[in-house]
Amino acid sequence: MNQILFGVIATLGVLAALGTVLARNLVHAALFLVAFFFLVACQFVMLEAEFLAAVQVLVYIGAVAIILMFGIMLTRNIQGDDTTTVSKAGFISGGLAAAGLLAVLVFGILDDEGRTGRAGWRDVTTRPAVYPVAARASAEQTKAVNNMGFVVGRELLTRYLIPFEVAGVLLTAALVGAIALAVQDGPSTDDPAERAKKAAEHTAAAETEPQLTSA
Amino acid sequence: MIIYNYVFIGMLLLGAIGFAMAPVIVMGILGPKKRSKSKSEIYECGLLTTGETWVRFRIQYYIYAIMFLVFDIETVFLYPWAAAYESLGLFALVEMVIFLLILAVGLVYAWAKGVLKWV
Amino acid sequence: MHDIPLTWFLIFASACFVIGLLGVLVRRNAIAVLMAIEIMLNAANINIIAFWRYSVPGPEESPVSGPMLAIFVITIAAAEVAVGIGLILLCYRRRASADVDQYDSLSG
Amino acid sequence: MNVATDWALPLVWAQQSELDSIPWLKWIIVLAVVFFGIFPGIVAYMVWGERKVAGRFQDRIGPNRVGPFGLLQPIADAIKLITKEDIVPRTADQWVHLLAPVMILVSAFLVLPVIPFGLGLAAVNPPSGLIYLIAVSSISALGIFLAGWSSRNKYSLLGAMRAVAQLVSYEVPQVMSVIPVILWTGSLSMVAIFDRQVEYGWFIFSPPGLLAFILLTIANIAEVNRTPFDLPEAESEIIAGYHTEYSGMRFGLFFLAEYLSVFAVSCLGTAVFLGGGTLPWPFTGEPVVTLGSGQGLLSLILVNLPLIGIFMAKVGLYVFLMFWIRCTLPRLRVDQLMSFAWKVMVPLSIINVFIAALWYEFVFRPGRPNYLLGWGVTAPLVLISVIVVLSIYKAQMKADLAASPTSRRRIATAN
Repeated sequence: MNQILFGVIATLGVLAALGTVLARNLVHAALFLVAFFFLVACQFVMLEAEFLAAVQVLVYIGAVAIILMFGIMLTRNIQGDDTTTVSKAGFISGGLAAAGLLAVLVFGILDDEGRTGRAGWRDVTTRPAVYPVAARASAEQTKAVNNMGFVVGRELLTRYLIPFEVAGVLLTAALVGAIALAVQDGPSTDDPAERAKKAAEHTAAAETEPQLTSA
Repeated sequence: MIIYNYVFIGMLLLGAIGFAMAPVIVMGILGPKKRSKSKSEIYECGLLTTGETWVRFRIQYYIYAIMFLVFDIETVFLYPWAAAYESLGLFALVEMVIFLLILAVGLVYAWAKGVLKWV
Repeated sequence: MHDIPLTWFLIFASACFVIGLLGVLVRRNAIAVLMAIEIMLNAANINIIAFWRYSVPGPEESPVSGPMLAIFVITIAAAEVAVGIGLILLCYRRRASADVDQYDSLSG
Repeated sequence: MNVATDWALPLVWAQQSELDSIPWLKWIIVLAVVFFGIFPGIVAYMVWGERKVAGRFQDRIGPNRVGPFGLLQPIADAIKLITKEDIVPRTADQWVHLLAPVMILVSAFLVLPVIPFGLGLAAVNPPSGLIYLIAVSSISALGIFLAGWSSRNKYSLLGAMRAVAQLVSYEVPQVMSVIPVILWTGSLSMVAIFDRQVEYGWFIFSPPGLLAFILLTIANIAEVNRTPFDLPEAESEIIAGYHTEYSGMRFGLFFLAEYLSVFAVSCLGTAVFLGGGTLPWPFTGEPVVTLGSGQGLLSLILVNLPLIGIFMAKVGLYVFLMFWIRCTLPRLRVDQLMSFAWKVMVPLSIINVFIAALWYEFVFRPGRPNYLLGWGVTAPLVLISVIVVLSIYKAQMKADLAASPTSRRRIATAN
């Protein structure tokens, strides 16, 4: 049951990832990416990190996907333009490089011996139990799996305090940076002279601007 | 196992997809099929649409999306903090005030820069 | 009832990582490249969580080290997308193209 | 403290059962009867109710031809929608065009299983229930965008972009306004939130709780695109917004999804702030605990029948409030809408989190419940912050209007 579920999710996940990379239309690629995010969230659930699965859906599908869509809309790739094509030679060489890396990774994973005192990866076939009945279960880990939100909050403000505050600084920097980049011209994009200049750059664009007031 | 709950949610997901698709399929079978060229045109209050769909979008859309992203991640930090507040006490409150003050800088910057204004 | 072997997760993650790499290598559109990078970061996250769940933390270690790392990765990935799209929009405004091959004014 | 774990729960399944022991039959029956039978039925009669209510507000009668009091109207509507011609624009993206409404409807459905309708009457109880809830409800923004994009219609795309901008702006206060509840409960589980309210009374009965409830309600109305926040489908400006190109049952899916999300956000508001199915203070704790403490099926039915009834009555009132607002207020302008979200709702909900922490210190911190001090400190704080934020906002709006005399013209052409 577990293994079948994993197989289904993993197959769909790989297909969605391939779809993201190969889809010509950028919005379709983004849609495949959303599917991939969702399947990664499913994998998190399979790994019993359901808090993280919810965070994954919230941040990636709820926010990152929206930003990507807006980015696509703002760069005028409504129906996918010519920059989305892939040259054949580039595809073959890139594919070869990727396949080589995959071979190395799979070989490495299956051949891992494990550090001293630990089992190799290929020998780890069951996860440590977190049920109270299991002798091996550590109380902390049980709690971490069963109420991850709580434990994450506790750790965030004790052990991971500095990373937490730095993450705040990073987010602020990203926000300020993104705004500074995007509105570089300031609000002046709205004055008519600037608009005319822009319109000259995108002649086709100017023609298609809809007359909203007449609708 | 935590997956146990999510099997139900997965079933609900599949069921909801089926629930949504079924009437559309039924409509395809039951409904009249009188195709015509003008019927499958894009609707624009009777006028034929000109040019492509692309419209010059305002950069504000992107700004709002960015702000949303930042505050969404802030929630990801705030929710666990709130859940664990009971066992953390005032120190955690002070830390969260600092965190939110840092983030408020971004909001204030956006406000001061005038990008929150929709014009 | 058999549990899933650890290597399955690792191989799935590496497959996704490699697909992301392929995307970074072959796509020319900047936004498509950004999406491929997101795939790679997500693959890394799966690995992190798999290792976390399949090992027992020591008495001095944090019980949620894996999820914490994953949350920070998600944070950084999101910040990266925000700034990345901002940069792409800026370049697009300058060159009217989102093709990464054209952003070559720094190459000698 | 956690009442629910001690009781025999009919619908919250044990956390740590193995996957091999899934009661497939029971789950399928619950899904078919409750999720795809009762909930859509409720939604259908909500539409009827809204038409009746709106009729009264507008001095009409409302539907009264089909059946007694027009009670069969929803069925007639469904038959009408389902026998229409299936029209998809020639240039549209066929698959995405179908996927978009399905996505929105799925997002509305997925919110419901974590709602505790009664004692142990939540379909599932994941430990991160609340964050799960906001996560799945945020999927609908993507569906709306796809609906607009796949139609290849300028007005659809415009409506979709507007809708998404609005949804993401109001999602921030929506998400942040429930943080006080998490803070007071100490858990992300919806069932735990309900139990806490059984124990301590409704969360709305505190200054930060009241403010959070108001913020949540405003954000909820905006999240489900209802007047006065229905700009995405402003028919006078952009035809019908993102669902311009949808007809027949495809449009019916949007319709169903909208009302299902109205129902879902009403359930959220009720479960999180209005104490679920409990009566106000003197009847909250002891009677429920006494009635529910029996182990038998009978006592569970006895305690749950009134709980569900009261829950549904509250949801009905909440929904009626939304209808009322819809019938009374005109549509906002897009600039008012956005700046209201970012300049009023977001700052207020952030401040409210800290006021809620103070309330926790005074009232919930084990050992010293001091309601008098709690009200004395937090009520003025809430009042002051609301007044300050609103006056800053008003001053800002005035300054903006004075600074640009052309702003009204620009708004008309802004996209």
